[in-house]
Amino acid sequence: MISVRESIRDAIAEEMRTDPNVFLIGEEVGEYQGAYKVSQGLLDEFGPKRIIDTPITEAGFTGLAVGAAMNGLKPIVEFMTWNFAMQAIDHIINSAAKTHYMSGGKINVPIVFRGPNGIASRVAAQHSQDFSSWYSHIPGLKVVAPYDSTDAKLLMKSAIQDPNPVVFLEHELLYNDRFILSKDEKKIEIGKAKIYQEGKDISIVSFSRGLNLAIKASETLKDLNISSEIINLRSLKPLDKESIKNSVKKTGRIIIVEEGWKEYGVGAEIISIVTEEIFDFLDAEPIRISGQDVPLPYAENLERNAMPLLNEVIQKAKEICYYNDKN
Amino acid sequence: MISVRESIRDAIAEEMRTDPNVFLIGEEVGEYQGAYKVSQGLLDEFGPKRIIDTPITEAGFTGLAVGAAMNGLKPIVEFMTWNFAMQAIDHIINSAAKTHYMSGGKINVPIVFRGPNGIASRVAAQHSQDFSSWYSHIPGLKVVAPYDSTDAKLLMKSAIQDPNPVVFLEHELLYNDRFILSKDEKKIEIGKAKIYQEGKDISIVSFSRGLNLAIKASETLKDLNISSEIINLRSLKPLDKESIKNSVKKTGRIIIVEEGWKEYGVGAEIISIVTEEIFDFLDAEPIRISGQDVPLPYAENLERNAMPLLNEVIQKAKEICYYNDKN
Amino acid sequence: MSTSIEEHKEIINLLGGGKKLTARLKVLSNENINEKTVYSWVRQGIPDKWKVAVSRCLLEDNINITNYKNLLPPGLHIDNLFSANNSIKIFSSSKVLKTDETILQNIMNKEQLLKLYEMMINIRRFEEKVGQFYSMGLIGGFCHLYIGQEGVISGIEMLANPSDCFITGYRCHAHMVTRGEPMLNIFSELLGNSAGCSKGKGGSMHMFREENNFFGGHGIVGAQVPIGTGIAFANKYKNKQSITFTFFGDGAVNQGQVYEAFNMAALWQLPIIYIIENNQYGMGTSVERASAMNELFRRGESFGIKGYEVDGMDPLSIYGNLKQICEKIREKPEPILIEAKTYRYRGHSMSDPGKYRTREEVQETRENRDPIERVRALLISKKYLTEENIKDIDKKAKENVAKAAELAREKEMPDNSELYEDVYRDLDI
Amino acid sequence: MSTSIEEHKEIINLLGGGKKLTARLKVLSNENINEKTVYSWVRQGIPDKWKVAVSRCLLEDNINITNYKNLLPPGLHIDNLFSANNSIKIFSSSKVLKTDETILQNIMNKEQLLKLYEMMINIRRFEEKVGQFYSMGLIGGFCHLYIGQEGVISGIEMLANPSDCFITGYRCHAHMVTRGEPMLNIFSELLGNSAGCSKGKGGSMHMFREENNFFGGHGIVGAQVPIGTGIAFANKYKNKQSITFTFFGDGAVNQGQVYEAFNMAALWQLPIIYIIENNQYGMGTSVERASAMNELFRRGESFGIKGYEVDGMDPLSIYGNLKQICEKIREKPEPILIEAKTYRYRGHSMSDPGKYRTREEVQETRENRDPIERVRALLISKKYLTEENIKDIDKKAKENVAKAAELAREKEMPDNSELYEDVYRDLDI
Ligand SMILES: Cc1ncc(C[n+]2csc(CCOP(=O)(O)OP(=O)(O)O)c2C)c(N)n1
Ligand SMILES: Cc1ncc(C[n+]2csc(CCOP(=O)(O)OP(=O)(O)O)c2C)c(N)n1
Ligand SMILES: [Mg+2]
Ligand SMILES: [Mg+2]
Repeated sequence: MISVRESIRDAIAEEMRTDPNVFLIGEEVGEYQGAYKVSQGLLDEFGPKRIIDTPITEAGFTGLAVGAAMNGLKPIVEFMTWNFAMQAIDHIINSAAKTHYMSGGKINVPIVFRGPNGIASRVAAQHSQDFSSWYSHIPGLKVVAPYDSTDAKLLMKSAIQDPNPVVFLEHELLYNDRFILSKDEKKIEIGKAKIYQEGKDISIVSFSRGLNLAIKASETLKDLNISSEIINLRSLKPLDKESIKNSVKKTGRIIIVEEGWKEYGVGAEIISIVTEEIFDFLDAEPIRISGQDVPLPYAENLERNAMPLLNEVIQKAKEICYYNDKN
Repeated sequence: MISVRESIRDAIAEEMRTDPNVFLIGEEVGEYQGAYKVSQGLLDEFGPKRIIDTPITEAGFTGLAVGAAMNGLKPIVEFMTWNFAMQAIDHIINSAAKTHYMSGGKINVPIVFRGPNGIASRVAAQHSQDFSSWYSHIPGLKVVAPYDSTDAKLLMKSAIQDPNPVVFLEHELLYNDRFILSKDEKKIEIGKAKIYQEGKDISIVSFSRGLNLAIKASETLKDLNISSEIINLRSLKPLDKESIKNSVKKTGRIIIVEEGWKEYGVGAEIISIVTEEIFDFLDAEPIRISGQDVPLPYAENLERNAMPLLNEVIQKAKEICYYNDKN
Repeated sequence: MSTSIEEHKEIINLLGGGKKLTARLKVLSNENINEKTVYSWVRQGIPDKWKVAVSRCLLEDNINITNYKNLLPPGLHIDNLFSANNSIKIFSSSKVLKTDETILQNIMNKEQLLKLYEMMINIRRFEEKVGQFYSMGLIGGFCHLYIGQEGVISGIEMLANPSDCFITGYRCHAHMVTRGEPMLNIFSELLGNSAGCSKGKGGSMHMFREENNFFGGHGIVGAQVPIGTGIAFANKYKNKQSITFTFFGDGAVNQGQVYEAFNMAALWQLPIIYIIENNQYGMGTSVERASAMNELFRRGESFGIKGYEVDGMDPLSIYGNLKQICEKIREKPEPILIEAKTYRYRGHSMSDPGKYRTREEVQETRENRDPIERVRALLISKKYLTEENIKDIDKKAKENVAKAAELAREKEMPDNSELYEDVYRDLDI
Repeated sequence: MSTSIEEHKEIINLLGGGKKLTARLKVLSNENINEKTVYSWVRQGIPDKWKVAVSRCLLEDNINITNYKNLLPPGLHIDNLFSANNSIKIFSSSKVLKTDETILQNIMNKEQLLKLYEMMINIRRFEEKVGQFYSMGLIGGFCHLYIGQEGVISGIEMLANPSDCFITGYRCHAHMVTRGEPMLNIFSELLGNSAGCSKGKGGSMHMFREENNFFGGHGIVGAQVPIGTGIAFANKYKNKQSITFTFFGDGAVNQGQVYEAFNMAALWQLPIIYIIENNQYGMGTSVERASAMNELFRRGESFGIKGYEVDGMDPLSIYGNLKQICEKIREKPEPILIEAKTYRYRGHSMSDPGKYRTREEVQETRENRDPIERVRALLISKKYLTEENIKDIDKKAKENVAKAAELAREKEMPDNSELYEDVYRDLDI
C-alpha cells in the first residue's frame, strides 16, 4: 500500500532519474519539501538545480517554465493549489496550449502543471475551486485527474513523457489515502478511462475524489440488487467517450458524480456525449450529482452540505432504476 | 436602426448621467475613443475623471476597479478583448465573485466587466477565445451575452444597475450590425431569455452571434416546412431554464448553436438541463453545433471551417426532425 | 533677464546656499572656486561657465532642470548631463528611517501609550487563544497568527483617522480587533458559527468590517494590493480625506500585480500607504531566497514611489514616522511605500513545522525586540504605570479574550439554509 | 593590524585615490582636511575619526562596507549611516549610455556596415510591401509594422552569436527576417497560405524560427518576458553559452509579469538581455500617460537589475554598447535591461487612425533620426560606397522583396484537413 502523495513523488523521481531535462519548479517545493509534502526528499536527491524554489510569482514562474519547455527542458510546475494558477492561467492557455498550433507544429511545450485541485478542508471559497471543466474546455491541453495511487503514479509518468502540456489535477484529501499499486498496469495512456467495477444496471461515472462516493454508493445499491458499473475517467481531456458509451449502452442509465460546481461542469459534457451520440440507448434521464453552486463556505456543516452527498447518489440511482422503496 | 456598438455606448452614457459613481476604466477607452470605438465620445462628455485610460495592466486595473466597487463606486471595466482578461481572471473570480459570500453578505461588488469575446476576424488563436462557459461556471457572477441592439442596450443598463459583478460578453463582429431598438421592451432582466421566434417543430437555442446562424437556418427550415422556435438566451448565468424547457416541451427537439468550443462548452449545460429535467419530452437526441475544438487558425479557409457552419445546423435539424430529402 | 536672476537665486537656495554649492562645485569641477564668487551669483546670476556644473547639482538632487529656462547652455541637452563621462549616478529618494530613541520615547503622552499597550496586549492574548482553539481542533483550515507583529498595526491605528481605510491578506485577525470588531464575532467566525463576522462563511482568512473601513482579509497573496489601490482611488474620486493602509508581506512583494498597482497609484497620485510587513519569511522562504533586491522599501523606486524602512518592532517608530508622512499625504495625495521590519514568532500557519529557521533566531527576537515589552518597559520607566498596574491590564485583557472565546463556543452553527444565501445580493427594487 | 592597513589602502584606491577622497570628505564633513593627510593614510591607516566619513563615501559608490572589518567604529551600524541625518541617498547603478559619435563611426568595418545597411533596408522594404498587401486586402487581422525601429534588431543581430536566442511580441516580422527565415515563408504566412512559416495558422503575430532560436511572435502583451526568461533559464541549465534577447514595448513595461521575471532573472543570475523598444507609444498611449516613472531603463533597479538607455535609432550605438555588455554576460551570466529609444513611423497596427500624435512629430523623426539614413550617410562619408552603389543595393532589396511577395501569392491555401493538425504533438513511440 502506498499513498497517493508518495506515488506522485515516486513518479516524478523516476522520470527525473531517466531524463536530466526534467525538473520541478514551484513555491516551497525544495527546502520546505512542498507545502503538501508531495516533493518530500526530492531536493536531497536532485539538488537545487532541478528542484527549484520560486518567489511567489505564479505568472512569472509559469511563463518561465513554458519558455524552458520551448527551449528543450521538461518542466513540472507545481501550483501550491490550482486556485493560485489563475494568476498564471494566461500562460497555461495562451502560451502553452496554443503555441504548437499557432506555430504550425514547429514549437511544442512539453510541460506538466500539477497541484491540488478542488476542495480541501475548511479553507473557504478562494482556496477551494475545482477547475476541471475550465481546463478541459481548452484544445491543446490534456487534462488528467487521478483517483488512486496507480492512477497517480502512472498518469504522472505519462504526463511527464507527453510532448504536450498536461494539466494534472490532484486532490489534497486523497494525498494520504493508501492503495495497492496495480501489478497489471504498467502504463496508463492519457485519454483512457478505467472500468473500476463492472456492473449491468447503471453506469456511475466519476473522477478524482468523486470515485469515493461512487464506490460507496455502489455498495449500498448492491444490497438493493442494483448492479453498478463504475467508470474512473482518469482523463478529462481527451475524454474516453468510447468507454462511457459502451458502458451506457449496456446499462442504459448513467449518473455522473463530481465535486465541482454543476452548472457548466464536467457532468454536463458527459451527459451531452451520451445523449447526443447514444440517445436511444438511454432508459432514463442521465443525472449529475455535484457540489452545490455556491462558493465553498468555511463552517463545517455548510461545507459538508456544499459537497455532493452519498445519499443523493443513492437516491437518484434508485429513482432512475425505478427502484421502489416499498418493494 | 442603431448599431450594437452605439447601443452599448448609449447605455453606458445614460447610466453615467444618472449615477455619478459610475465610471469607465480600461486601455485606450479615453483619448483613443476605445480600441473598438465603443466608448466613442464618452471622454468628451464625462472627462478624464470618469473615463480612465489605464496602462496595460489588466490584473492591476481590474483589482483596482474591484476595490473601488467595494468602496462605493460602480466601475465598468473594459477589456480590450476578453482574451486579455485572463491576466485579471483571479480578481474577477476570487475578488469580485466570491467576496459577497465570503463576507457573509457584508461586502458587495457592483461592477461590470465588458469587452468583445470570442472570434474576431483573422486574429488567430490567442485573440479569439470564447469564454462563455468559463465565466458561466462561477457562482457569484452573472453572465450576459447580447445579440442585437436592444439586448445590448438594455442588458448593459441592467448590468450597471446590478449590485453584483456582471460579465458582459460582447462580440466584435456584431458591433457594426444595426437593429431597430425594441419599443416594447424597456428593461431586460438578467436571467431571462427571449423567444426570438415562435415555432413548433424544433427549438434552436443560441446566444450572441450564434443567433445569426440560428435565424438563417430557420429560414431554410421553414421552406422545408420545419417550424423553428428560436431562443436568444441573453443571459448565460443565471440561465433561463424555464424558457428553454417550455420550448422543448412544445417542440420535443433542440439544437444549440454556439461559436465556442464544443467540449465543456455552453451547449453541454443546456443539453444537460433538458435531458436531466424533461427527458421524457425529448423526441430526438439533442444536438450541439459549435466551433471546432481547435485553437482558431489564421488562414481564411481554415478560420471559416473552424466556425459553426450554417449547413451543419440545417443538416442536423433535418436529421432530428426525421426530414427525408427524398420526400 | 531679471527673471533669470530671480531663478538663479532660487536655484542656489535649493542647492543649500552658497557655501554648500561652492563645495559641491569644487568636487564636480576640481576647480578651486571661491565661496564669495558663488555668493555673488545671487545678485549677478550664474555665469555661463558654471551653468553646467550647477545643473549637475540640481540633477543629483532630483530637481527638475527643465523648470529653469536658459540654465543649460545652447547645444547641451539634459541627456548629455546624465551621460557626460557615463559616471553620473541617479539618486533614489528612498530612505531608511531611524529616529532618535529619545524622540520616540516622548512621542506619545501617557494616555496614548496606555492605549497602544492595551491594543497590543489584546491582539496577543486574542491570537494566543486562537492558537489554543486551533490545537483543540475547534478551528479548521488555515490559520495565520499575528503574534510578534502587533507593533505594526497598533502603531498605525494610533495615528489613523476613523475614515481611513485598511486592507490586508489572510493574516487579518489583528486588523479586525483594532478596527473594533467585537472579539466574540471574530472567535465565532473562526469556530464557523452563526455569530461569525462573516456568518461562518469566510473563516480565518476572510474577515471584513466595512462599517469601519476594513476591507478584509484576502486569501490570494498580493491581490489586496490592487484592491487597496482601488479603495484609495474611490476615496480620491469622492474627494474623501482618507488614507488607505494596504498591508502585504515580504513574500507578496514579488507578485507582479503589486507593481501594476504601484504604477497606477503613482500615475494618479492616490492617497495610499503600502506597508510591507517584512517578517523575514514568506512561508518557509527567507527574503534573501525570494527577493533579488531585498531592500524592500526600494521596490517602489522603479515606479516613482518613495520608500522608507522603519522598525516594525517599535510601534513608536511606526507611529512617529508614519504620522509625518500621513500629514503630507492628507495635504497632497501621493502613494508611499513603507517597509516595516518585523517578525512572526509562530509558524506561517498553524500547520507549519518551521524547519527553515532556528529556535534561537525566534528566541532572540522575542527577547530583544518584542514590541509589547518595549512599550511595557517605557510605561514603567516613565512611571506612568507600576508593575502592578500592568499586571492588572494584562489580566483584564486575558479575561476579556477568554470571555469572548467562551461565549463564541456557545453559539450555534449556521442554519443549513445559509448555504444558499449571499451568493448574489438582491437587486434593490 | 597590518591587514587593516592593506585594506585601507585598497579603500582609498577604490574611492578614487587621495585627492578625490579629500575633496569628498570635505563635502561630507565641512572640515578642511588636508590632502597630504589623506595620502598619509595609505601608510598609516585611516584614523578612527575619519572612518565614518570614509564609509559614507563607500556607500555612495555602492561598495559593500561589510567587506572591510573594523571600518565602522563600535556602536555604529551600517543602517545608521543610511539614516544619519536622513539625508544620505541611495544610488542607482543605471545609466544613460551616450557614446562619442566618432567612436561609433569607427566601430564597424566596411563589411559590417554594409551588412547592417542591407539588413535594415531589407526589413524596411519587406514591411512596406506588407503594408501594401494589407491595403490591398490580402492580409487579414492585426498587422504591426516595424518601420522606423529597424536599427534595434539590426544593431543586435550584428553582434549576436548564432546560438543566441530571441523572443518578441506581435511586432515580429523583422526578427523573422534577421533570423534568416526566407521572405517567401513570411509573406506566405501573412497571406495565410500553405507555405507560411506557421502553415498559415499563426498569421502576423505568431511566427517562429526555432532552428535559429527565434521563439516568436507572441500576441499577449508582456507574456514574452517570462517566456524569454525561461529560455535563458534553459540555456543556463544546459550550460549553453547563449544570451537571450527578450524584446518588449514601452506599453508592455507596465505588465506585472515583467517584474516577476526580473526578480527571478536577478535571483538566479540568468544570461538575458531585456530590451525595451521604447517607441514612445503603446497603441495610442504615450509613455508619459502610461508610466509613472518613465526613465524606463531604471525599471529594473527595484529588482537589482542594471539598466542602460541607448539610442535605438542608431544601430551603431546599439551595437557598440551592447557588444560590451554581452561580452560581460557571456563571461558571467546576469540580466541586463536596455531601453532603446526608438520610434515607429506607421500606426500601431494597420487600422490605427493615429490621432494621438502629430504628423510633424513623425516627420521630424523620419528626417533627423532615421537609422537607415544614418548608416547610408556614413557609408557615403566614409567613401565605402557611392550613391550609385547604394541605389543598386536598394534596388536589389526591393526586387528580392517583390519576388518573394509575388511567389507567395501563387501558393495555395492550406488544405482543409490542416484545421485538425497540430493541436497536439503525437507521442513519439
Ligand atoms: C497567489 C498565491 N500564491 C500562493 C499562496 C500560498 N501562500 C499563502 S501565504 C504565503 C506566503 C506569503 O508570505 P508573506 O507575503 O511574506 O506574508 P506572511 O505570511 O509572512 O504574513 C503563500 C505562498 C496564496 N495564498 N496565493
Ligand atoms: C495582455 C494584453 N493586453 C492588451 C493587448 C492589446 N494590445 C496589443 S499591442 C498593445 C500596445 C503595446 O504597446 P507597446 O508595448 O509599447 O508595443 P508597441 O506596439 O509599441 O511595439 C496593446 C494594448 C494585448 N495584446 N495583450
Ligand atoms: Mg512574510
Ligand atoms: Mg510602444
